[in-house]
Amino acid sequence: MLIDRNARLRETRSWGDYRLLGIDSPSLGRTARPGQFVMIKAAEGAVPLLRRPLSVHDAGPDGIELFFKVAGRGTAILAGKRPGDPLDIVGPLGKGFTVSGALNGKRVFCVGGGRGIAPLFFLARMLAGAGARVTVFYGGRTAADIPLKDKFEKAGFELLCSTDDGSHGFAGLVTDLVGREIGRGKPDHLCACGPDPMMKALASKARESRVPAEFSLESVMGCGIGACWGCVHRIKSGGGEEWTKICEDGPVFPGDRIAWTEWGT
Amino acid sequence: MLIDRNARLRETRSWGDYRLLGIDSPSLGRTARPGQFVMIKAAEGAVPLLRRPLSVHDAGPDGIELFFKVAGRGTAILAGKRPGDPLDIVGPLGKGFTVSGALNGKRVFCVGGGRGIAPLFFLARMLAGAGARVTVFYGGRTAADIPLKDKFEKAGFELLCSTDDGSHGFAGLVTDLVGREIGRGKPDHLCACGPDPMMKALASKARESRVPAEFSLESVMGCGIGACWGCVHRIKSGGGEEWTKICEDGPVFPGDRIAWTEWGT
Amino acid sequence: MIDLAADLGFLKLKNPVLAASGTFGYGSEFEPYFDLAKLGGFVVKGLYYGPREGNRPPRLVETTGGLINAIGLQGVGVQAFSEKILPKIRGRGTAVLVNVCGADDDEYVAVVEFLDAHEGIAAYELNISCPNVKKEGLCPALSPRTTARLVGRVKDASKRPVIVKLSPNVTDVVEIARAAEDAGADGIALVNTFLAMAVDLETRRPKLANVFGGLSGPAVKPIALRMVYQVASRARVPVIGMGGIMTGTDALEFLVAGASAVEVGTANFVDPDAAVRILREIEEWCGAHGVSRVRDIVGTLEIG
Amino acid sequence: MIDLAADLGFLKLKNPVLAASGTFGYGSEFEPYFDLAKLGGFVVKGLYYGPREGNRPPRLVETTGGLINAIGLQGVGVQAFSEKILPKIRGRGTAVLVNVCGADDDEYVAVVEFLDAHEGIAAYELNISCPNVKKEGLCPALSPRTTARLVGRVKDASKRPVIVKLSPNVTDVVEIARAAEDAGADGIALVNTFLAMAVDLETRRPKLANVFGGLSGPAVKPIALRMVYQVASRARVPVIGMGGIMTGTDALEFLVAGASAVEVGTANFVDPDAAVRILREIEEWCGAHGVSRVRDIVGTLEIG
Ligand SMILES: Cc1cc2nc3c(=O)[nH]c(=O)nc-3n(C[C@H](O)[C@H](O)[C@H](O)COP(=O)(O)OP(=O)(O)OC[C@H]3O[C@@H](n4cnc5c(N)ncnc54)[C@H](O)[C@@H]3O)c2cc1C
Ligand SMILES: Cc1cc2nc3c(=O)[nH]c(=O)nc-3n(C[C@H](O)[C@H](O)[C@H](O)COP(=O)(O)OP(=O)(O)OC[C@H]3O[C@@H](n4cnc5c(N)ncnc54)[C@H](O)[C@@H]3O)c2cc1C
Ligand SMILES: Cc1cc2nc3c(=O)[nH]c(=O)nc-3n(C[C@H](O)[C@H](O)[C@H](O)COP(=O)(O)O)c2cc1C
Ligand SMILES: Cc1cc2nc3c(=O)[nH]c(=O)nc-3n(C[C@H](O)[C@H](O)[C@H](O)COP(=O)(O)O)c2cc1C
Ligand code: FES
Ligand code: FES
Repeated sequence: MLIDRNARLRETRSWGDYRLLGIDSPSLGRTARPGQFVMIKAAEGAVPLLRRPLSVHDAGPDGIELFFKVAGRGTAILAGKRPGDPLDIVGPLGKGFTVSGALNGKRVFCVGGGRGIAPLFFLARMLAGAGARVTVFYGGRTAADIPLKDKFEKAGFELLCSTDDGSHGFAGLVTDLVGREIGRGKPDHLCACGPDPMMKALASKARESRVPAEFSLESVMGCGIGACWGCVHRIKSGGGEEWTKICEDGPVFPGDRIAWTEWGT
Repeated sequence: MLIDRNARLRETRSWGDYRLLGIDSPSLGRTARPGQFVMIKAAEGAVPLLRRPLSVHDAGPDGIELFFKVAGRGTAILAGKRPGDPLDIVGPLGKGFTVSGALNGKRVFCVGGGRGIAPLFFLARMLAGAGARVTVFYGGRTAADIPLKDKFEKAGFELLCSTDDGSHGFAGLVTDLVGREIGRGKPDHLCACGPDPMMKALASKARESRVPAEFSLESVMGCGIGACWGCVHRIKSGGGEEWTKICEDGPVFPGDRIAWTEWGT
Repeated sequence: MIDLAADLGFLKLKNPVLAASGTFGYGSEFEPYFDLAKLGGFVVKGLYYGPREGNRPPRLVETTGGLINAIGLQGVGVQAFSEKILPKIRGRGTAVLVNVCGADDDEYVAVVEFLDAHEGIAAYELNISCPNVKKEGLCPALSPRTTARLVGRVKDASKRPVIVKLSPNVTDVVEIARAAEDAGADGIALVNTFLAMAVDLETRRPKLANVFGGLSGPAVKPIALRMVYQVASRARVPVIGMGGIMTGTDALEFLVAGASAVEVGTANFVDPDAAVRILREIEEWCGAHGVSRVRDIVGTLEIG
Repeated sequence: MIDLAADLGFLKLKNPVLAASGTFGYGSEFEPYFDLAKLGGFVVKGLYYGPREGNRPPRLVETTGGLINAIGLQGVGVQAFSEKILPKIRGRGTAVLVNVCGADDDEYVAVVEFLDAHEGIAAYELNISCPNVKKEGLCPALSPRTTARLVGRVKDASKRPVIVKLSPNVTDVVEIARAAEDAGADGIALVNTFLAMAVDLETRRPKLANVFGGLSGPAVKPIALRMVYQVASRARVPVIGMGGIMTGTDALEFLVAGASAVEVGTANFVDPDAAVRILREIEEWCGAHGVSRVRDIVGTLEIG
């Protein structure tokens, strides 16, 4: 089932502008893969008109979790939902991160910046399940921007945090923290989601150290299902580059397929 | 204070599609007069864009009551509000019914059809306070459409109900019931609010029996404050007739000023 | 302290926020809600020479994010206006503009000549673009030829500055603006409402007695903003922008796109104090962004 | 059982609901959501002769009740379309229409001639009205002359029926429709998107890389409905109406206003199954109102 109009908000947790929603939706929970996303209607009617894309933060047989930061009207409305409220969700959508038996015993870095941490909990869990040795990097501006650190710790992941202002963990950019750790020992694989500059910097670090890397991209999405051509990034394919729909071919791409120069800052 | 953005829903009662809202708003409660209305914003933002006009159902030092029937999107949203929710209200607006010492000891018929009963509770209360002997006529399609009958009875008003299907009270149109009562004894004054056909029929009954009558008119309202010229009815003035803003010069007009033929069915 | 003044050349305004014609009554309707002196100015309802009946109701339909009106320019005419209304609204510390209407060129001229004899009007806004009075929205602003002819005649007659209010219901609004400018317009205001329609499915009849009406409100903002940018980036005369302005951000977007001032229309219906709220929001934004003179942001949109 | 069939003369549709070009991908994107055979038909994304890059992102901005897009007609071109896509979508029990684009008249003709050699296309929809490809929205549909010339050439070349899709960004849409009709158009579709713009106040730059884009969605419905009524009440050929259709009621309003069929656009983004929901709502309404054949309500609007 790809449209769940009977999803229901089970519980919410909030930290400042950040929200975690636990949602009852067996159909989504059973089919979602790490790095996939859903399109959720914030409110009935025409304002906001479009659904909003949110990564699957975790999934299980009963439903999914979403984790987001309030960025504008849509997410603000979602943040105001109460347990029991019905939710109208399309998904799971897109192609997620690689999780395969081939990573058994391998070291994988999962790097999240700000709200970009969202897909990495599910990912880390599935990677660990596949036998990978996962290190989670979690960067934020201040300690208030890394609200999920307890959740990752409680789940038993090796977690390295950074804050720009040094209020928690490593003082500086998460990319520098990752750089330091790569220096100490190269991982076999790297997965990241976060602001474009962060991912761009990580991509070049990964390239330099020849670490295969995957990145989850963002874009304003009209439909999430490949119908509008609104969500394109510049992606390499067959020698050339083209505007590629990230909702369909992504949002996760190998670092070497993303034409970083054409995009972001 | 003419805009109360700090009004707050105190309590709601509901009967099917009908709602009674008790609203904390001392500024509105203290200044409202019977037959006046408020303009209420059903939801923040652009849908629905305009405020909705609702009559003051009752008023006191702490606030006002509104009584309405769900008719479309705006009233549906209002019907879903919960106690404690903030309300954004402009009012009181317009010119209400005549309530004066001159009616002391006089017999006044207050006739409400369907949701048109809304302004008549406050009116009946104030008329009674001015010493008038009030009879309330309350008509609806079925017994379910006269939910306020207990409220009027408990408040001690003489109440005559009619239902089109005879499920409660007089079987037939409220206009026929009023006609019968006029036959039994002419009142000194008549006030009415309801669907156009009802008011038109009452107006001609009142004219025939030379009972001074006042009618509260309805119209789609853009602003409620006289700025848009959207809410006009055909009203006689100085020998002629013109499109008159009912939000400013009404919504209550003497029956002999309303050009019924130009309006409604 | 932010310097809010707006400069139209022919007219200095204390700030760039005006209330739009037809949405602000004759001004006094709003006195219970705020001091009119707070506004840059306001444009009174469209005025013909004589009193006008207006259209039959229903005159209004709400749509998604918009309002269709077919008021049909009901109004009191110049005589009653100058005797009963003008004395109450002039000299109140805010610019009064009159929205001038006419069934033909001569009537426009007659309105202006009549009003020229009365004090307290800062400028005329020539309403050549109302879609609700003639069949299917016909109005002078649909063609550069009729625009130029009418503007020329009114300019010759008028002692006061003439702002020409354009219609959005055209293929090339720049061409019409140019015609107005070449014919001597002192300023250009846009947009008037968009010719629109609503159908009542149950009765299978138009929802407006007039069949057609003019759409306004936030729904039309993106089209209005585009037109204001197109005209302002080429016009020699100042431009007053409007269409769906509900917030300070909306207003600032029009200024950035090139409008020297803005008019607030439909928003006045939603919130009687919308215009002063919008002004306050502009001021706050300027304060938070280190803009000390609002007029410095006019036309600062960077392209490419 | 309601008879849902729609009759365009040159084309019978099982029902009057089509999916609009550019909002329905190449069709297959929607197969996970419903059986394409449920639709009256769908119009594939605009196709140039060769593959097309499209515009730089950002390509989308949401507005109040609307969406501005500046995709710039990214597409695979006729060769890849006929080889990789058409075989997957033809013969699926629903009419496939191709939205034909061109940088000049010759390219339109080339697209049609190429596609004429391939099976499985019910008709062409000539997109002469996309506002996102040339400077400031220029397109053939802005003038009766260019419309007539292009339509004439394509009709001469085409073996299939040609529906001409008009732009709403014109003063007189009836004049353009007439030009298309006189040049041989088999049907008229309207409206394409409204030329619009959005400004990012913080950066003082346009929100779309292309500066201008096309507005669609419920915000524009009242203007679109007006234009469809104006054209349909005069046209000799059938009209396909669109612009902001989100519900069965919206669709029925367009039919009542004179459209023989409707296209659902932006709604497909909001709900992947919007088109079939709209169809179901049409059917339910007809059932509840004793309308046994949907086509009987086409053009039944009563005026006056
Ligand atoms: C595949 C995907 C997965 C995502 N997952 C998450 C997630 O798990 N948690 C989370 O917090 N956020 C996530 N986002 C971003 C999230 O979709 C946006 O923050 C949200 O759509 C903003 O909607 P709004 O109505 O609150 O803000 P708006 O008022 O629409 O916009 C606020 C600001 O956000 C920008 N914006 C709008 N939509 C997007 C978008 N789709 N992507 C990036 N910027 C946008 C706008 O340009 C504007 O600057 C994801 C985005 C994508 C594409
Ligand atoms: C002065 C005044 C006082 C009123 N007092 C009350 C009251 O106390 N209780 C009550 O139940 N209703 C009252 N009404 C009617 C009430 O305003 C409408 O029912 C309401 O605005 C409908 O809004 P909506 O969004 O729910 O419906 P919409 O979706 O806007 O409309 C539903 C239907 O109602 C019609 N309608 C819309 N606005 C009005 C309007 N202002 N008047 C009449 N019909 C309208 C529409 O044309 C449509 O057919 C009053 C109206 C006026 C003018
Ligand atoms: C009810 C109503 C009446 C209007 N009357 C006039 C008028 O008399 N003269 C005029 O030039 N414009 C008139 N307009 C147009 C507005 O002045 C303004 O151009 C338009 O509404 C767009 O701005 P908005 O979206 O902020 O409302 C009217 C608009 C509305 C909604
Ligand atoms: C993202 C997007 C892409 C579009 N692409 C095309 C196109 O390729 N060809 C075309 O003729 N119309 C295109 N349109 C216009 C739609 O087909 C339709 O005419 C318009 O969106 C109005 O309908 P709506 O309001 O239901 O969306 C596009 C619209 C959108 C929103
Ligand atoms: S969001 Fe529509 S194609 Fe990707
Ligand atoms: S509702 Fe606007 S003038 Fe009466």
